[in-house]
Amino acid sequence: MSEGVSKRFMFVNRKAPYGSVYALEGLEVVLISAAFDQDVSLAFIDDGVYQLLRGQDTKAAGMKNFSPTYRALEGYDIEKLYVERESLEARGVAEADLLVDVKVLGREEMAALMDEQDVVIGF
Amino acid sequence: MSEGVSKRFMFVNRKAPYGSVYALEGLEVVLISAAFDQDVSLAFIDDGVYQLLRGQDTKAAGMKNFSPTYRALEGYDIEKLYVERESLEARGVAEADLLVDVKVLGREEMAALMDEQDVVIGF
Amino acid sequence: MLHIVNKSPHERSTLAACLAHARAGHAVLLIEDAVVAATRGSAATLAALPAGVSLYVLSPDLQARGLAGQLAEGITAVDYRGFVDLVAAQPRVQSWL
Amino acid sequence: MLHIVNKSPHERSTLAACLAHARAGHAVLLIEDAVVAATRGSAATLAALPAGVSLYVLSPDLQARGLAGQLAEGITAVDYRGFVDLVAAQPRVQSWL
Amino acid sequence: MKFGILVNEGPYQRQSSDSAWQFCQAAIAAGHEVQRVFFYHDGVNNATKLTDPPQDDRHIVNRWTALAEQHGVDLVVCVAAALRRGIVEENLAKGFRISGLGQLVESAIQADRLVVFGD
Amino acid sequence: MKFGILVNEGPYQRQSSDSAWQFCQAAIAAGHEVQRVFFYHDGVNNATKLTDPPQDDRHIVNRWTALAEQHGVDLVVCVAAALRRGIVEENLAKGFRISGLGQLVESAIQADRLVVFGD
Repeated sequence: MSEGVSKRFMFVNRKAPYGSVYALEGLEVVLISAAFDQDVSLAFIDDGVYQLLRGQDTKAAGMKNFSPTYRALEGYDIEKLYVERESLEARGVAEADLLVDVKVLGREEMAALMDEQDVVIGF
Repeated sequence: MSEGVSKRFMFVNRKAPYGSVYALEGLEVVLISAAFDQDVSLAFIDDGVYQLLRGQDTKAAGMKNFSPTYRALEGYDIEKLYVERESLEARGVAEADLLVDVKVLGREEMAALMDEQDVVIGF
Repeated sequence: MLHIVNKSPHERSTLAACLAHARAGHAVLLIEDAVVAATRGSAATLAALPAGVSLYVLSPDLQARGLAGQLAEGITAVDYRGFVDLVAAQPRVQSWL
Repeated sequence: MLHIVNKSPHERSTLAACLAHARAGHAVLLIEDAVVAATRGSAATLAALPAGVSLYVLSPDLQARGLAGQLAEGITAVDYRGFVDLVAAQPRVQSWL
Repeated sequence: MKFGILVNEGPYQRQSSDSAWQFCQAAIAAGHEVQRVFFYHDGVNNATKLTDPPQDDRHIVNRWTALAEQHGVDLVVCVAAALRRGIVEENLAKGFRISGLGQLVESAIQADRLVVFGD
Repeated sequence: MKFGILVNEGPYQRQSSDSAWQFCQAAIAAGHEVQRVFFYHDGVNNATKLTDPPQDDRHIVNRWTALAEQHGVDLVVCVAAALRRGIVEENLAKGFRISGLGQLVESAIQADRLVVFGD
């Protein structure tokens, strides 16, 4: 399915999971993008960091727990997951609380990385 | 259409117009409520105060300008319009900028008034 | 009065607006994405709580987000049945949307 | 980079998040409910603007909300054609949702 | 106690409909009456019979229908909001009926509490 | 220049669809090409032919159809998002087609800019 062009894609996740469908349906776009041989990265800033918390249990809320999908991303060769340090700190979330390996970046580094992309899609 | 019960209804408007339909469709509920002989009041707090600004001109945005409806409320005997002073001040909006006569209340008075209602519906 | 808030205070102003209008004897219930305000990492929530206002959080929504172990002291977790009981116990209810 | 913001800074955190990531040479365009941030009554917007970032507002949305006469100095009003030109002129575009 | 419920958002996109349904279930289990669920704004999109979500996810529309069938809950879709969004008799799911906004005001008057779920 | 457009919200409830349509009109008037409009999340609700808004308001669905018919713009509705929300061939408005998410990624690759309109 490659189009012969390789672009740098960044998917920016700013929202908590479950309150809205953006995190779940955003992840579906990320998975599809893996089939196109592009340079894909994911950024988690602001409430988006909550998407990666360990121990999500949606049984009582009656919704589908899609958090295991973040662990499956590696199998799709999507390995560039960036989390903003200031967002973690403002929420009292530690890197050890996250369910996948990520690279933690300061806000300035995150802004620089965004500035290097060709396509930025925020959910 | 009276149900023989008179309740105190307050419709709380917290959102700017046009960016979402809540202000417009909220107003439709207010108009219907007039037919039920209830004690109806409207509160405008936070970005809800923008709903009442004079001079709304939606031609270029291609949307329907529904702001004249606020002037029609009096004809439905809906005359209790309360605007929160702190919300006006935080937005640099003066009472003279508003297209209808309202009663400006301080936050404390607004909270007290909310506390006297039977039904509070926020849009 | 039972106030219901459903958005994260990091994303929206609804919790702040609610707490600015809550009065002694009222209860505030955090549901959906607002449950993030009930964690130890969100000390600002309790700091802004007016005197005499009690704070509750919906545990199914806290669990869904992996935050069940992070509940701050002074906040009571309830399930949907507890949500119903709160609505019944308070004479009025107001959702901050 | 052209950053697009569509929510009021009084209601959501998106404008703040955008401005915290905008860099010199970037442009920020306020559309929909975000136009309220372009008024003289919203001095905080310009105060938070990083150096070298230019700020635009969509005039049809400003007019719709009755705010056309309230535009703060230092902010450029554009119509939909101007919106298109901004997207074309900047090498990238990012909507802050 | 009699509860009236107002749902302002469609299924899946936001959690409002989930929260409202869970509240109704819990209220009924606790012996209360859910007098009416009124669907307004995008809430009318909860009433389309054409939804077909993935097998491993909840079926939000069918859940509402079951609530109507098992407990006789009155599910009312606002006609004006529904016309704006393409919900008509043709695609209306079982258990729902289309009516006017007056049904919301009536519900607020008749119920002991009106609980609103939205964005 | 070639623009790709992504619409994430349904008609009327939020302004996203209005803004996206205005952008497309202005882009075409300025001599640009709108390569595709992709409807995702609740954006799929822009594609129902059953909407019937008040006479004095804009008809958002028909406006999109006209854009497709007059300018050949490719209007693509995400199949997975559409199934969750009850948009199927049966109620699909003219000018829209249902396809996979790959069409969004392809649009982002082929277009010079992808402009996103959402909540």
